Amino acid sequence: MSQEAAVLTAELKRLDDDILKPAESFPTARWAACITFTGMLAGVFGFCFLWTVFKGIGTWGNNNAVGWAWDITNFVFWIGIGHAGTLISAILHLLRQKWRTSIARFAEAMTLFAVICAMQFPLIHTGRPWLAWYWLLPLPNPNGIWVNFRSPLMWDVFAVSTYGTVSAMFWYIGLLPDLATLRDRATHGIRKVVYGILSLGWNGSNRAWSHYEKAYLLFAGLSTPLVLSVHSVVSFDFAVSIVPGWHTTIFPPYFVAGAIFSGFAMVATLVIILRKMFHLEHRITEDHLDVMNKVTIATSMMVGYAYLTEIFIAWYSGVAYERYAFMNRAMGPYAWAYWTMVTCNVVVPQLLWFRKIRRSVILLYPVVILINVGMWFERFVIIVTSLHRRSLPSAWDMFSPTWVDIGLFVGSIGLFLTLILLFCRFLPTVSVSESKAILPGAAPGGGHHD
Amino acid sequence: MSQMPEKFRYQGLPSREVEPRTPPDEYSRREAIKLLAASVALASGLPGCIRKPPRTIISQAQSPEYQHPGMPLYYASAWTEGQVPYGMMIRTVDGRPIKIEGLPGHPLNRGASSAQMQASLLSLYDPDRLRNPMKGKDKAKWADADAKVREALQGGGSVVLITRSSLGPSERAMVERFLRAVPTAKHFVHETAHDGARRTAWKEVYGADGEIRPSLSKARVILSLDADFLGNDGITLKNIRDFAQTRSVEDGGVKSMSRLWVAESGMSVTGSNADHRIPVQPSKLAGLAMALLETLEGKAEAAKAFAKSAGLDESVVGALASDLAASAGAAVVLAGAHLPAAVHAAAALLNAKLQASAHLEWCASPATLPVSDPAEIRAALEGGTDLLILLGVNPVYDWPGGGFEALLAKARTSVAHSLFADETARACTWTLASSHNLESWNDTLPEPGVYGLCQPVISPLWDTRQEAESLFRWVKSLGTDGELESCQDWHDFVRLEWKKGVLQPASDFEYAWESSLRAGIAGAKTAAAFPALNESKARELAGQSVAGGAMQLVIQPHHAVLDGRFGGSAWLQERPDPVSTIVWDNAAVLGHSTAAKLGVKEGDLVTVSAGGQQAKLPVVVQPGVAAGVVAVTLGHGRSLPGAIGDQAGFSVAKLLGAKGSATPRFAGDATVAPAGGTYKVVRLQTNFDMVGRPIVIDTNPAELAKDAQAVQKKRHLPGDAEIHASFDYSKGHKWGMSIDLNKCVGCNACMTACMAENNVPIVGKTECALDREMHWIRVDRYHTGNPDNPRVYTEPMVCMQCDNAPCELVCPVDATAHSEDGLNAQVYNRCVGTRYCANNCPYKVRHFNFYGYTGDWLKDPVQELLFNPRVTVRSRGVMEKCTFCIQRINEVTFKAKNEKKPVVDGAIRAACEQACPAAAISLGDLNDPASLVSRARQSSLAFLVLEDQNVRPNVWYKARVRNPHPDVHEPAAEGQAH
Amino acid sequence: MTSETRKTVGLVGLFDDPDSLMKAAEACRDAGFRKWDCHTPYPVHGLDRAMGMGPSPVPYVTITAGFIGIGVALLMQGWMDVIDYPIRIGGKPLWSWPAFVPICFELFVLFAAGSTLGAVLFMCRLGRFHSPLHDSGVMADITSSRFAIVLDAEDSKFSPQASEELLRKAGCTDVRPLVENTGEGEAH
Amino acid sequence: MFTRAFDRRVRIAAGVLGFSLLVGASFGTYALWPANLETGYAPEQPIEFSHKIMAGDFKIDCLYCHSFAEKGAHATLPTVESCMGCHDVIQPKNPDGSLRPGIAKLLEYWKKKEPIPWVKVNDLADFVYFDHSRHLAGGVKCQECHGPVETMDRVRRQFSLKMKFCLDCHSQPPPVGAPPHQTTRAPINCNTCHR
Repeated sequence: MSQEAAVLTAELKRLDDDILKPAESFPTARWAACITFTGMLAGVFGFCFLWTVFKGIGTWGNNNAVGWAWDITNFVFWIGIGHAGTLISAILHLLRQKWRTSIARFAEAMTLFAVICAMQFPLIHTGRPWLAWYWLLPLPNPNGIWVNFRSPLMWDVFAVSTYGTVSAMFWYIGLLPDLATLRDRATHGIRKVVYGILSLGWNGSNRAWSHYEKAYLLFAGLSTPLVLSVHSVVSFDFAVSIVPGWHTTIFPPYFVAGAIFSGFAMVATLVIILRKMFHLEHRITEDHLDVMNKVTIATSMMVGYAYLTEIFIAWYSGVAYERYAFMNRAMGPYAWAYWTMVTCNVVVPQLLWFRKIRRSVILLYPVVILINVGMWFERFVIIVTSLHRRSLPSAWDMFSPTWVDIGLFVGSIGLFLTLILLFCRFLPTVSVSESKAILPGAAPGGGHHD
Repeated sequence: MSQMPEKFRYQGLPSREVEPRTPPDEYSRREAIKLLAASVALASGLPGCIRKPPRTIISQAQSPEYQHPGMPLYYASAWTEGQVPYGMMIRTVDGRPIKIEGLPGHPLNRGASSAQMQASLLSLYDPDRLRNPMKGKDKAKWADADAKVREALQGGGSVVLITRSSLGPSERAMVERFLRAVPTAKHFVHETAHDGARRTAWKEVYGADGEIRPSLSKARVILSLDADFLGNDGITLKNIRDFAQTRSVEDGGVKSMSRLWVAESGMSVTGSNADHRIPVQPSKLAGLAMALLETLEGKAEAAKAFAKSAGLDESVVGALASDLAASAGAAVVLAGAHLPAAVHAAAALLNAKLQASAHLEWCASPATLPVSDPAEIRAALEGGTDLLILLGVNPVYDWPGGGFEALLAKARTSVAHSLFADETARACTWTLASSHNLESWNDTLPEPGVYGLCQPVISPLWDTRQEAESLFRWVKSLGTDGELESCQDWHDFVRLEWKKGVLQPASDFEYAWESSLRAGIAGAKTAAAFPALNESKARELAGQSVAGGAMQLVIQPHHAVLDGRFGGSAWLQERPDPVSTIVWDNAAVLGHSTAAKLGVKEGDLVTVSAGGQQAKLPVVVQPGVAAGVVAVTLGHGRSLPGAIGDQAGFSVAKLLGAKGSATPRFAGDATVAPAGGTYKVVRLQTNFDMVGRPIVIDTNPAELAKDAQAVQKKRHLPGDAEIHASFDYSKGHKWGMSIDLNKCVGCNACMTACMAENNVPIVGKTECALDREMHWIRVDRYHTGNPDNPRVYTEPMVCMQCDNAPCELVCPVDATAHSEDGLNAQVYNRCVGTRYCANNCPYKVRHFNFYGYTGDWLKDPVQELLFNPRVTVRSRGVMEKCTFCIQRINEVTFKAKNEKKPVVDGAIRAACEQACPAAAISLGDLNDPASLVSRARQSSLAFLVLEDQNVRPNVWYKARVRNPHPDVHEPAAEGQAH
Repeated sequence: MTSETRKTVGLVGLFDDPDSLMKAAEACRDAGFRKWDCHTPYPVHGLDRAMGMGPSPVPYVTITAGFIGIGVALLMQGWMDVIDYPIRIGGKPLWSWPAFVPICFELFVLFAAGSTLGAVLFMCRLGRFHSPLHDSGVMADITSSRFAIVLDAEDSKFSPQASEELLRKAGCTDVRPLVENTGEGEAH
Repeated sequence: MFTRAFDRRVRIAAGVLGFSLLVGASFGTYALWPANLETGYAPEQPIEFSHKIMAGDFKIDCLYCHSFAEKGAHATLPTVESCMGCHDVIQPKNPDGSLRPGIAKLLEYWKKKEPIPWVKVNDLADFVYFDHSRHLAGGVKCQECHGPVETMDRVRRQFSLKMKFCLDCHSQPPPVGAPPHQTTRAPINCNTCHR
């Protein structure tokens, strides 16, 4: 065995050990404590969900003027979070950004869980979720009535369910080789059987790799327009309506940029903890954070540009309703929310121009947390400030949340984190096969490939 | 029609046809259970056995005459609202009354109805009604109560009978017989929201007892001195109709339009409709009137001089004086019932000078009895009485100055006849359960010589008896009144009275009686000449000085619950105040400057004191209230047996005692002081500013004279660009509505009518505070101009049934969609509740059932009888909105189609339209060029609300035309083209 | 476990680096083998060419399914909203094709992605859990760190000695017989 | 571990699972499909009244008893009084001379002046406002919705009476002579039936 080959073999084995260790070892006390806490939060979500089902939407702060509030805010927030995952795994794959490998798997998982969280809100926001399954889908029914395909909500139904399904398939396809590795490393019978079944008998055959690679590329190719479409469709919920402050053509790109922005912030938020918790600092390095933060600052600038454009267009259009809607955002009773949004999404991210902050976990952390906060407020501002003072001034009113609103939001964070923790515990958080492929010497021809 | 109400006895729930509508929620619950059952059944191998639980149809054993299952029967009847006798027409279905309309042939309301009239239906089915006589807290028998009363009456001890003032002719006759049969008995009349002070003043200046009723339909100049004749002073339904007639502007014809001048203390419905409004303290009204009189008498500068000294707008007062001077014979002055005699005397002088008697009717036999002086009642009770009978009065709650309990305790036996176990009923030894107006025989005296007949439309739901029936039985049981022997019951007595009275000329009494039952009205108006004014007496009275300090108190009956008698009515409590839009409460209403001076803001608690009495109230800051005036309303702060209306608001009864009986509802020397603490007062509308949007267009004669198309030029028409063809609605029917803003006075009667017709749920104060009220029609109010004396616009808002309905586009499940006749349908059983439609509705006329409001409200099966069986009762999680009364449209169009006849304009009337006293609303076919609504659309005054949104609404508004005096410099009219 | 239940089904040659694998693969390709394969822990760039494989046909499946998705979406929306129950919505024409675009796109992606997954599962012959690689004890190496060439005994060019010789000549130092457990009993 | 036998087992398990899900779902859908759930419902009635005898053999017109069908929304059941209109005179007896049980029960109800609690067979949800008079005036035969009642000894629900059932008829092409703007046989507007 050549020296080079020996190094490669050792590296490959070490990589397996590193990445798969959390999935193979007994849960740590820290993990157990974390999941207990997040599980309780998820329980809060479940409780508030049931409370709403049994009592009604009246338990929320929504009213006749503000028909949507935290419910749809949370929906858009979570859908937005999900988008970074697809972006990292799909778009960066198409762009052959190798650094994505370290975070792609995790980001994809995050997408899936964020979509799961997001889907809860349209479901519960009617107060009668049991109606959704057979009325919101165009299924044959004894009433002979179908659905309204002109409604952006119907587009949402298709977009979000397609997004969830495709993300899950993409994620699973990516997992296959790693599941096979887990299977072959498993010592315990049950683990071997479970991972064996999940890996579907993957054996590393190059004929399979050939199809697999092509399919992966196709998935990336499909997911890229999909991710753009999903947030565009979500933005149509607003843009297609005639509510001043919603009815704007810049919403699709603005929402997509915002989604990527918030998603990257969320990836950073979680990855910083994850790499520490599971000792993956040398797999997910400062270099990765650095690159991600560059994307973050770029999208922050886009979002800031969108804010300015909105205001400019509102003024330039000469439409009194639009002008008022934006004046009201910045100077009305919810101005605090607007300025929180601007500060968190445009001002704070400017810190990321500094390389030191981009690469320092400690300095970076508050920034990404504030971005998460800001992006939640962005949706709140768009939804609530537009609705509370609509076209007819006699019907203006205010919104304030109730404990159920708060419980559902905080609880959904718990649900999300619980799913993340379970994922970290049972599945490889970094793609093993992809990481192997980019090891030095892993490519034929002495590692000198394109 | 029949005099045998037994035939129409409510017979349980005899068939599916009369089964109250189960809320659709039942179904979802049922579906859920079904699914649950399904899983069990699948497991146990019994699929196919899952059905809805069986329901039965119970046909009747015998069919009642006239009654077709599920089809309405109408009965004419009568009802006295506070002080005013109106006629009503009651729709019953399968033996239960489900809707009240105004009686079309009635001289006073002519088919229009008030909120109170509508809401009286709710109290019929009120689960908190007294259901049987009570002795103390125990259930008692009528026989025992009657025996007890007879014993006391025969005992020869002192007997005091206190009744309300609105007794009908037969009831008055019965009281007289009672007094004859019981020589020791004394009769008193107790009311708080009465016009006693005014009637006394009239008696003095005209030398005759009677009342003056405005008859405004031909008046050109109307001056109101704090008289809310469009709100709650007098026969408002008639006044509104007459006034609306004077405001009717058909294209360009503004010459005959009246001009309304209002000098008032608070901000009233009348003030909201004024062409010029002079905020003034009540104490200055007599002076103002006298100054105007002096001007008319030739002292040209008197009015302006007075205005200057009183701090009023000189130009407005000067213009008023010249307007009056120029309009002799066409002008009329009205003064508020609460004002001191000086104002009434001055008004009488002005009217005499203006030759206003053409616009005033002298009514020699008023509909109500004169009110007793509380001091006299106190004197009669203070020594202790053997028997105290209280018929339909509630002095424990509303005794001026309070403290009736002590007087009541002095009576050996006290008997209260009441619909509810109210404050007084609970304090009496015997409480007798009254029957509802809809379960009673009675008559009224709407006009001299004209009698209204009230008949029961349902047998008493509970073991109750109407008050007059009790009085009849007690008198009859004494055996001293021979004539009563021929009468079995009160019904026979009413017949007897009519036989002797109004129907006496009829040859065939039975026929005449049946006809009267059918018409609800009998007799002919006997006109009386307007009595001559005793000028010297009037001048003497008018010269009396009215004490007036820095803070003056005005107490008015509440717009909805009046003096408190409707306090338990949820429909009325949730009906917003027509000026401030407050619900479920009353308040100390202050103007901006007064509130600023006192350092209080809306919601702060203040103590209002006058004459040693005080009451604690929250502040409401209302633009337009005169500086130095605090306006409060009666009727709140009650202690009621049910949850609804109990402890809502604050009682001001104590303040009524402040000034004795002369002017109990006005005090010139009040004080208002912050009391510390706050209280949540809920307004349904919180913003009154139009922020420059095309919501209301107004104009004035001058503008129209310059350009007849002035309104059309102010419209914000959307651009013509259409990227696709619209549906063709030009064939068949196309329903539309017109609302004439120039006629609408903003009385809110339509809101209650709509609730009654469409099973609209009430939500309660807490939910109102969260902006979750459910009114399908609301009356928006906007203020422009000076916040201390704003111009007010009222604008009824219903679903606009837009051709390009934005709500429809966004509903994912097609729960709201357009019909071929241009209606925006809302299908409750399809609605999943995304609320997207409401978000997208520019008019915010969609309302979401955040809770199961109707279900939560139901406590007793009897309440279900209230529901209109033609309209689905909505459940939780469902969006609802105005449907243009689709049930009424379908009823008429189906019938027309069955009979292959065309639909006539006017055959379909929406509930709001039918109630509207101003006839401002019209529902009709836009494809019928002759229909009212088509003509309204073609009018040069027609516009659409938020027209620039291009949603193509089908509710055509006619612009508000103000008629300012040319001498007064007016700010520009609203809605200038931008 | 008896030897009767073990059957030699081919040869497996193991390598420690992709370059050697590549060379061996080229040799096998040139030797005209048909039933053979390489097994690697990660996709090795250029191996397809080395093995003489054509491009994967998966994209054709994807694009076909995608267009079927668009067709289904259009037919579904058109039939439901225009033909079966034409409901007037918001003054928009019944055939509001611009409003139907988002769902067409979504169904394009859904159908394309679903069929791609299906095609991968089918073409990669996934869902077969047994493998002689397990029985030969080399699977763990392959999914972890080593590279393998497997020559199937059923190939016409296969002969145990000559093929082993071919692999060794191509640089393989670790050539083993590929065995398969044929017994009903559970191995290990 | 991963032998051919393992494969077989996994495949059998997956097959069984998939098959039972498929069968369960189709069976459940069929059984719970409201149209299937509703039709064929023929509950026992308080009196064994036979439409076959009345409407079939004696050819009594439906409207003779369900007299409001032409006039109003509800077809209504006859009152006991109207049953007695005939059965006061016509009182068929058993061979042993006793009254037939149905007649005996009817007389009992009449004696007590009590209504008969018929069990509803053709039932609509409360949010559906069906108008009999409109359909009769439009030339719809009773049997089109109620089935051949004249052949039924005990009334059976023939059709689902679900919205699809209504639409199948309403959305047919308009009859000859209908106004040109009428696009269907009867309106398919939501608010024709829901309000």
